[in-house]
Parts: sequence; structure tokens; C-alpha cells
Amino acid sequence: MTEFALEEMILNMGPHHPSTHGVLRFIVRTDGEMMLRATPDVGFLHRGIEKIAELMPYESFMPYTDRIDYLSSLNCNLGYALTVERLAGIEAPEKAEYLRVIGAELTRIGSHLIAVGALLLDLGAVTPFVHALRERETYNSLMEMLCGARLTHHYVRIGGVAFDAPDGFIEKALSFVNHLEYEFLDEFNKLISFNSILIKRLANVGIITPEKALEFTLVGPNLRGSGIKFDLRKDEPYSIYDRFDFEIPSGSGKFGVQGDAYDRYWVRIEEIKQSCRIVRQAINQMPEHGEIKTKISKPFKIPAGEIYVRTECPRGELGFYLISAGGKTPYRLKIRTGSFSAMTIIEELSEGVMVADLVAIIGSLDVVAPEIDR
Amino acid sequence: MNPYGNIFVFFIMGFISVLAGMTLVRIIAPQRPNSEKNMTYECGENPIGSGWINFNARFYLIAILFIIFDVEIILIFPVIVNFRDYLISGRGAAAFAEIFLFVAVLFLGLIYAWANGYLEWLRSVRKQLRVEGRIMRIKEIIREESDMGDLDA
Amino acid sequence: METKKLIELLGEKLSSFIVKADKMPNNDLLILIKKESLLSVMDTLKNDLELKFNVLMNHLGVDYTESFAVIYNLYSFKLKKKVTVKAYMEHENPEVDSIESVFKGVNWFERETYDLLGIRFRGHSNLKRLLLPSDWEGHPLRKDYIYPEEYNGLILKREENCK
Amino acid sequence: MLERYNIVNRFKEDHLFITTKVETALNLARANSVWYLLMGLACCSIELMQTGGPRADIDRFGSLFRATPRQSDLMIVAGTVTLKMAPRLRRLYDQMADPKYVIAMGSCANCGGPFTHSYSVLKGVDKIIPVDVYLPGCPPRPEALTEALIKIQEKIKKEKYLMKDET
Amino acid sequence: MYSLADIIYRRMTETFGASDFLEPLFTIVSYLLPCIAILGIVSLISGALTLLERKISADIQNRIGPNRVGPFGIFQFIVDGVKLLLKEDIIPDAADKKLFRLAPYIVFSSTVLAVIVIPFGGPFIVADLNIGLLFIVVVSSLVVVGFMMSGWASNNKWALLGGIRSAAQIISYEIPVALSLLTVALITGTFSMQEIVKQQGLYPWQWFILHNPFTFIAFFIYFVSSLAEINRLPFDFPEAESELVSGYNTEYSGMRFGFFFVAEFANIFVSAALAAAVFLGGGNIGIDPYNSPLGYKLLMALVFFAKALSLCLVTIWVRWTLPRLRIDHMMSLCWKYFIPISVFCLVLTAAWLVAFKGNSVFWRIAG
Repeated sequence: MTEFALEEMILNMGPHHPSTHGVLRFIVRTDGEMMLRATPDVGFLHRGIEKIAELMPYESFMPYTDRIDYLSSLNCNLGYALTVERLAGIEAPEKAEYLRVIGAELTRIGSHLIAVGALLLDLGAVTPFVHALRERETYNSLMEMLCGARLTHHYVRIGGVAFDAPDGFIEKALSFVNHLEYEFLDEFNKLISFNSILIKRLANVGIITPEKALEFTLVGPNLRGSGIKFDLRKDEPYSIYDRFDFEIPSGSGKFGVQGDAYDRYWVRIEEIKQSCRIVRQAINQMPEHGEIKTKISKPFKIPAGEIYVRTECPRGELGFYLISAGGKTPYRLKIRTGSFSAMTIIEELSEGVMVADLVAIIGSLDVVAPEIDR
Repeated sequence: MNPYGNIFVFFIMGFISVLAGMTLVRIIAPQRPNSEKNMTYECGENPIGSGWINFNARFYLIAILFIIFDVEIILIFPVIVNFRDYLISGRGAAAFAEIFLFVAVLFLGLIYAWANGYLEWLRSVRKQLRVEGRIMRIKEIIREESDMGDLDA
Repeated sequence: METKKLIELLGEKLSSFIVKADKMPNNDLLILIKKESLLSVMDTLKNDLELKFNVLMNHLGVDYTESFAVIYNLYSFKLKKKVTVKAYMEHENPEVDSIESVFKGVNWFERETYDLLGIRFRGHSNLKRLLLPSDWEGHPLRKDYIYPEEYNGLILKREENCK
Repeated sequence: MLERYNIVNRFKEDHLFITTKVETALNLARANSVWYLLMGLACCSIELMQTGGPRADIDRFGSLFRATPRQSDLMIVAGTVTLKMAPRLRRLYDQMADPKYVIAMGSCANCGGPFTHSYSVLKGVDKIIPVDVYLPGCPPRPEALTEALIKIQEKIKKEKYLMKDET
Repeated sequence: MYSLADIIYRRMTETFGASDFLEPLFTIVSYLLPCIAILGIVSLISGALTLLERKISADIQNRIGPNRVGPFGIFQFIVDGVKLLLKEDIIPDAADKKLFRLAPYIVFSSTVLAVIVIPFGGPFIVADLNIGLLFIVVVSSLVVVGFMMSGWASNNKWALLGGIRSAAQIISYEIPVALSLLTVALITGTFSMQEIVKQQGLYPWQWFILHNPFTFIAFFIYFVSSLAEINRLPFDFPEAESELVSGYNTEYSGMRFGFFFVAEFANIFVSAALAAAVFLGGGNIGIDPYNSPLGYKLLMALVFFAKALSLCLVTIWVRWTLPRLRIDHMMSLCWKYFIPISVFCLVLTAAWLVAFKGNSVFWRIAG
């Protein structure tokens, strides 16, 4: 066998690159096709949210939780609100809980649409990405009806929600969910999911065994893609998730080894279906009217204490470790996000992989810059 | 009026139209070069090392295989042009035998290359990486220069 | 498996190391340990057959103005229980040994704590700044941190009046 | 080097922008095909993608998204510019081919927005690159971004292009 | 052996009377006239294709394509061209200046060369060389030189990767293209394009695509390989936005990039026109093209353009539906599947002709 000398060059998949979602930088040591190592260099979107949390009173920190993961801002709101409520011992009223769950699951659908679309855009299929954007437009108008904002919702308040659902929202949400589950996903799967080129590009790429996933503390769809059926909504039910029945999709080596990029892609598509089911059940069970926000003391203070609460965000487990020293502002707030641990595994997976595969791995792990840098 | 003259005229006209375009740009378009602008684009970073690396030998291998098969095509041309006349004059079988033999020998070349794995794009490099020691050596290099992480300015 | 049974189990397994153990809200359990015994506690928590706290959920550092603290949240698939391990250390050049040998995934968590709080981790494979540019002075999350006025020629005006 | 055309503007004194016939045609051409650089930093990048999507489609104005700064003439700074990103953003702006314009999209790019209390955020992108249109909103709606693009087009249409090159 | 230049030369000598004083002027004009006309038509078509691509991609993605310039955005490509003319032309310091400037010249003129031999229906062909098909196969490999040059000269790692990949891709896909064109040359016995078109007929069963099952396969191999030859998705490596930023034209700006853009779309039209002429009987409606009234000649040209344009639409349609292949898939697809199949097609067509004495499948109807 001829001995091919490995002429290494250092390549900058730099902060401004179409396929690094947002501003991530990879210093890639490659010989043109084969990659020896892709060392990530993050911090280009570090805005110091945890330092700002120490200056802001509890209630007015809520808009910043939108910007932790701007694709699923309502889930982050929910996580922060639950942390503060549990530490302060407040209970949200019934209707507010339902409105929260409906908003959270709709945001999960919207976030997965962009996650799947961005992966396909990196693999060169532009049309499915734009179709996902079209569906997301309906989601945006739904959110605009509910909370007044398209992207950074700022809808959940400590002790309840900000506005009641306007009339017409329920029908529109139901029709959106039905259209999505019965018409859009079938058409989407026919168009791209079972396309043989996509299967060749995603199967057996970036294989993460369950042990390696646990070792690198992967969470959310990345963990479930490797076959571990762990979902906080089922294993640690918070809010009212125990009243709905839905399955947890997990990677099963559909077109290749279990835990490859196709499994993570397929888990996200299945999760959209499950979220549609939850939204439908939540809409049916929601009480007609009831107050949507419990009163909280004006200069809102929390007795000293520490708490760690984690909720299931589209990109995995979003944990808030809150230490309060009894004052109006938190003493220390640590935000643990799903993409943070997903980044550490990219370096591990990138050995002996082609540039095109690295792009597929980053897309399948669905990494978002603000979640890593906060 | 030799029709091959057209080839020369077309080539020159192609050149002239691009030349006209570029001189028009030189006249009309603004020209404000500065050192920052003329730095090579590397996703917003200072480029590390030069862009002129000697790329891997697998491209050379593809070129060799290409030459073999292109020469084969050139040598078939005469037979193909006269094939119809051979058919009409009844000696079609001889022409077919000629094509078949020539192509079969070269097809064996392709089979040989295929069996030896020259057609694999990456396997050859990945197999070479698996040679014992080799992977360990690369891991040490990367561990030594562990501060490759922040090469920024 | 309620927390009382878990406290006894932990008490019997790590009796010598635990300084104090009490309940935390959100059915969590806080264990206070000395900073020297961090590695051994983590090792037993992860590899002990009964406990099997194999998932490291979260890690953070806290600046208590007169001392620093390092907090690890663990979760066990077997027991379906959460545990929080906390260790205090002195305020001048805080140093604690890194548990990267036990939990490989903590690499970036510790780098971020070093970057933002300045806690050094002995034995960490690649302890460097993660989020801030490499030529940044100071560690922002400390309570006594003064905002820089200017960085590489860019003036940073900071409003004082954020109540 | 060939001397540049200097179509003398007869009414030099009053600063009324009287563009000649040729210039109006050229500006019209330049205005209707503004190719923007894909510069998505934070939340505004999602709205930037939505503007490229089906509902508010900026492809109608003839503007494609280009991946390299060489071929793009409009840079939409969509998101928070941190101090680590600032030198790279400045380099990307320099590497753009010349008649170039900048839209500072979102309050983060205009003045640091909600992150004025942060230590690592640049308070406004106009500290490092000249900005043509400031687009308020956090994140601004796709219709607002389309209106900013139209403002850029109007600015291009009124520009004196074939003047003596003073700079 | 016949070319448009001859007709013009003869027509001019008749009108102005042959005098050796004017003779060199006549030759120059009779060469230049068809060249300028065809160059104009091809650049117009490639401009229209850029517009077509944006409108069709918008339609596929439920968007509205460019509609601000002229009715339905027709003049968008003219506006794009003028804007590119007005952009600054950056030549990086680290680049190899001469090669960097020369690359668009090579790419554009080699694309234009291929247009000489394309039979635009009826008598409209610039020069009906008797080695037409061979000429096109040879010229299409000149473009590689341009891409390699632009990739190497701009001293940019992304451009270099793009340049080498496009070179490897184009030269390896040239073999299936050449072999599938040769299967048709076997049937016609000549390379001159007008002859190939003349031997086909108006009805589909007289075309070479349905001549025998192997030419049918050869058509599809030709079409997919020509997709790879012009770097169109799913073989989009050289300018794969998501991987190599913008491949070999990363460093090019302004009109220099414009010429790459026009050359790429001219290439699409050329390969579609070639497929239409060779396999789909372009511009042949059963009438002798030379001595028929002008109306019929225009009809033939129309039929040819309809076929070529439909293939262009398929190219654009494929681009906006399929994801991109990885480079080792593409290489193994070419060397392990396309080349063996096209070699079989060549040999088996020869066997077919010998067995059926040169007749097609539908020889009873085709006559």
C-alpha cells in the first residue's frame, strides 16, 4: 500500500462560517479531506448573563432568560420561574400551568423545526429548511397572539403567566398542531427524511455510544439519540406534565448504528409529533377560566437557601442553580444548558472524520451559540 | 473560409469580452485598496500558515487513473467512426471484436485498481492511520501542542 | 427510596468525609465535604455499586466574599435520586483538585469556573480561559470585580444607575 | 491609472443631489441587487433567517445571501457584538468589496441593548464600523428589516457615484 | 464541413462584388458576425438561467422570487450584472496576482468554445466541424484549468480545497460523459453534430434515446455526469456553501466573480443543449434544414430550445430538492458505478448494432 504522507494544515472554521450555528470557531487540523482534530474555541457570544443576574431583581431578570436560548425562550422562562417558585414556595394557579405547558410544547415544536432545518441546510438541502421556516411562521403568529412577541416571549411570570389566551388562539393552535402532525411531517419525511443521499450522509456518522453519552453528560435529544430513554418530563415530572400521556422517542439505529447522526435527527422529528399530542391534550383539559397569576409580595424577596431545578428544554436539560441570600436579587445563579456539554463531545468525535461529516455532526448535535457562551 | 477559424475567433472574442469587462470595472468601479482589505479571508480570522500546501497524493492517483481511461477513449475514436461502414460492408463482427477486446483489457485495469483499493477515497488514508504507533504518535503531537486552542491574535 | 434512607446509606459509605448533610428543596440532598477529600468522595459516589451516581448534572463555583465554594450536582439512574456535593476553600488563590479523572464531562465546566471565578483545578488537562478572550485580566464573577474601562482600544461605558 | 470620469455637476454650490441620467440608471441597478452578508450573531439572526423565509421574503428586492464578504455589499450585523468578536467583525467589514453598507439590526448592535450592564459586550457596533441604518427592536420584525433594506436602497439611489474619488 | 461564416462570406461577395481589396475585410466580418451574435445569445441565455433559477427556487420554496425589476423581475440578471460591474475588484496581497487575474479569462473563453459546435436547430450552427462531438469532449476539460488556477492562486485554504475537489470531480466525471456520447457516435458513424441530428427524426421513437436500451441508460449516465461536470448539486462540492464557504471563488469579488457566475450558467445551458441535440433529436422535424423556408428554420430552432430549456429546468429542479453528496460517495459513484456501466453500454450497443444490423428497437415504425 503506498504510504501517503499526511501534510497537515491548520484551517479556521472561524466565527463567521455558514455552517457553524451562530458564532463558534473550530481550529481544524486536516490534510484537506481527513480531519485529525477540530478544537472548538467558544466565547464569541459571552454576554455575562450570570453577572447580570446578580444585579437584577428576580422579576426583571425574566427577559434575559429569553436570550439564553432564543430558539426556545418560553421553555427557559418556565425553567427560571419554576426555580424561583420552588425556592420561594409559591404555587402557580391551574390555568396558568396549562398555558405554560401549551406555550412550552409549541416552542419545542418551533425549536425542533429550526434544529432539523439547519441540519438539512448544512447538508445542502435548502428547500426543507425554507419549508420549516414556513411552518415556523405560523408558530410565530401563534406566539404573537399569546404573548405579543415572536421570538423572545417573556410570557411566564413568577407565580403564573402574563396574559390569558386570547379568543381564537385555541382554534388556531389546534389547527396548527393538526396540520403539522398529519400533513406537514408526512410531506417532510417523503421529501427528505427517507432520501437515500441524506441517509448516506447521516447514517453511521458521529456515533455516540450510550456510555460515551453519559460520560460526556449529554442531555436531551442527543442523549435519547443514543438509546437512553431519559426525559425529565417523564422521569422527573415538573409542572403538570404527569397528567398527559406521551412516549419518549429514542434512537434505535434506524438506518445505521444506534446513536448516529440519523438517530438524533429522527428523535427530533418524533418529538415534534409527541409535542403535538401534548398540546392537543393540554388544550382539551384546560379549564375555561380561572385566574392566571397568584399575588407575590411587592419588593419580592426569597428567604436564604439554595436550589437546583432542571426542566426539559428542546436542547436538553436546562438547569438553574439559584443561591439566594434573602435579598431582592439572587446571590448567585448558574445556568446549565444542553449545548454546553454537546460541544465537548464534538472534539472527541472529530478525529479521522471528513469536513463534510464534521458539519453533519455539529448540525445533528444542534448546538446554539448563546447556550454555550451565555 | 476554414471553419476551424471560428475556434480561434471564439477564443479571442472570449478573451476580449472578459478584458473589456475588467477594463470597464477598472474605469468605473471605486478602487480603495488597504492592507486590511487585501488580507486573505479566513472566516474572520488571521490566516494561520499559507494557503499553498501540497495536497494529498490521492488526487494524483485520480489523475493517473483518468489518463489511462482518457487515452482508452481516444484510441477507440477511429473504430467508432468507421463502425457503421464496417456494418454496411458486412464485417461488423470484426469491428465489434476489436472494440470488445480493447475495452476488456482496460476494464481489467479498472478491476485491478478497484481490488487494490485505489478507488477508495479515504480508506487508504484511514488504513494507513490505523498502522500501530501511528495513531498514538498523532495523539502525542496534539497533546504537546495543547495550547492550540486559542490561536487568536 | 426517600432521602432519609439515602442519608443513612451515604453516611455509612462516606462517613469520614461528610462534614454536614441536610435536605435541600426540590427533593435534593446537600453534602458538605472538605476540599481535600473531593476526589475520593466523587470516586465512591460514582463507582460504588449501590450508589452509582454516574451522571454529573452541573458544576459551579460561588464567591462568598470571605471564601470560595465548589458545588457538584450528581444524579443516579439506579436510585433516581439527586445529590449536591459542596466544598469550601479559602479566598486567596483558591485551589482544588479537578475531578476530570472521574467525570470526563466536567472538563469545560471547570475551565469556565476557572475563567469566570479564578478557582484553579489541580490536574486539569487543559486549564485555560474558555469564554473570555485569552488576554483578559480579572475574573468577572467575583464580587469584588471592577468593570474594565477599556479593552484593546474599545471604550466600555457602563451605566452606574442599575438599581 | 486611467483618470476617473468626472461628470461635472453644474450646480456644485447648492448641495442638492442632482444625479445625472447615467448615475440614476447605475444607482437604480445597484439598489435593486443588494447582496447581504450572512452575519448572524444572536437572536436577530433567527429573524434574519425568517426574513429570507417565505412570508417576508427579501429575495423580492433581488438580495441574495452570500457567504463570503468579498461578494457582498451589505453587512447586516444581527445580534450582540462581544469584545471577542469585535476585531473579527472589523476585519470582515474591511474585507468587503467597496461600495458597502451596514445595517445595525437590533438594539444589541445599536447600543448594547439589554446587555449594557455586561462587561464583555461592545456598546454599539458603530464604535468599530460606520453604520448606515440603525434598526431598533429586540429582535426587530422581518417587516422592519425589509423597511431597513428599502432605506438602504433609497440611500443608494441618491448617492453621487461617479464623482472624483476624493478619499 | 460547413459553417455560417461561409454563407455570410458568399452573401457579402455577391452583394458588394468580389474585389481583392475588400477581401480581408469580408473574412474578418464573416468570422466576427456569428461570433458576436452567438456570444450575445449565450450570455443572454445564461443571464436568463440565473433569473430562472431564482424564480424556480422561490416557487419551490413557496416564496416570491425577485419581482421588483421589470414585470415579474425579468431584468434582474441585467441589474445584477451592472451592479457587479460597479463593485470594487479586490486582489488579495497574498495571492499570485497573474494567475488570480487570468483564471476568469480561461474559464469564460473555454465555456464559450463549446458553443461553436452546438446545432441550434436547423441551419443555425456556427461551424459544423466533422469532429463536433470529439471537440466538445475535449473543450469541456479546459474549464478544469480555470478552476484549479483560481483555487490555487487566491492562496486561501477554502479556495484551494474547492479548487482541487472540483478538478478531481470534473476529470473523473469526464470519462462517463465521453463514453456515453460515444455510444451515440457508434450508431451515427460520424461526429458532426448536424449529421447526428439529421439521423434522428421528429418522433420520440426515432430519437437516439430510444434507439436501444443501452443508449437509454447512456442518456441518464450522461445527464447525471454532466451535473457533476458543471458542479451542480448534488455534486456541489467546489462551492459548497456550508462546507467550503464559497469554494474556489471565495476570494473573487465584483465582475471577476461575475464571469465565474456567467460561465457556470453558460455551462449548464451547453451541457443541456448537448444532451438535447445528441439524445433527444434537437431541432429535427423531418425537413431538410438547409433548403426550407425561413419559417421552418425558426420552428426547428424553437424545438431545439424547448428541449434544451426543459433539461435546464430539470437541472435547476434537482438542485433545489436534493442534499449534497459527500466527496467519497461521489468518487466511488463515478469510478465504481458510472464508468463500468458506461463501458458496458458502449460494448453492448456495438453488439446490438451487429446483431440487429444497425436498426433501433422501433425499426419497423422508424423506417
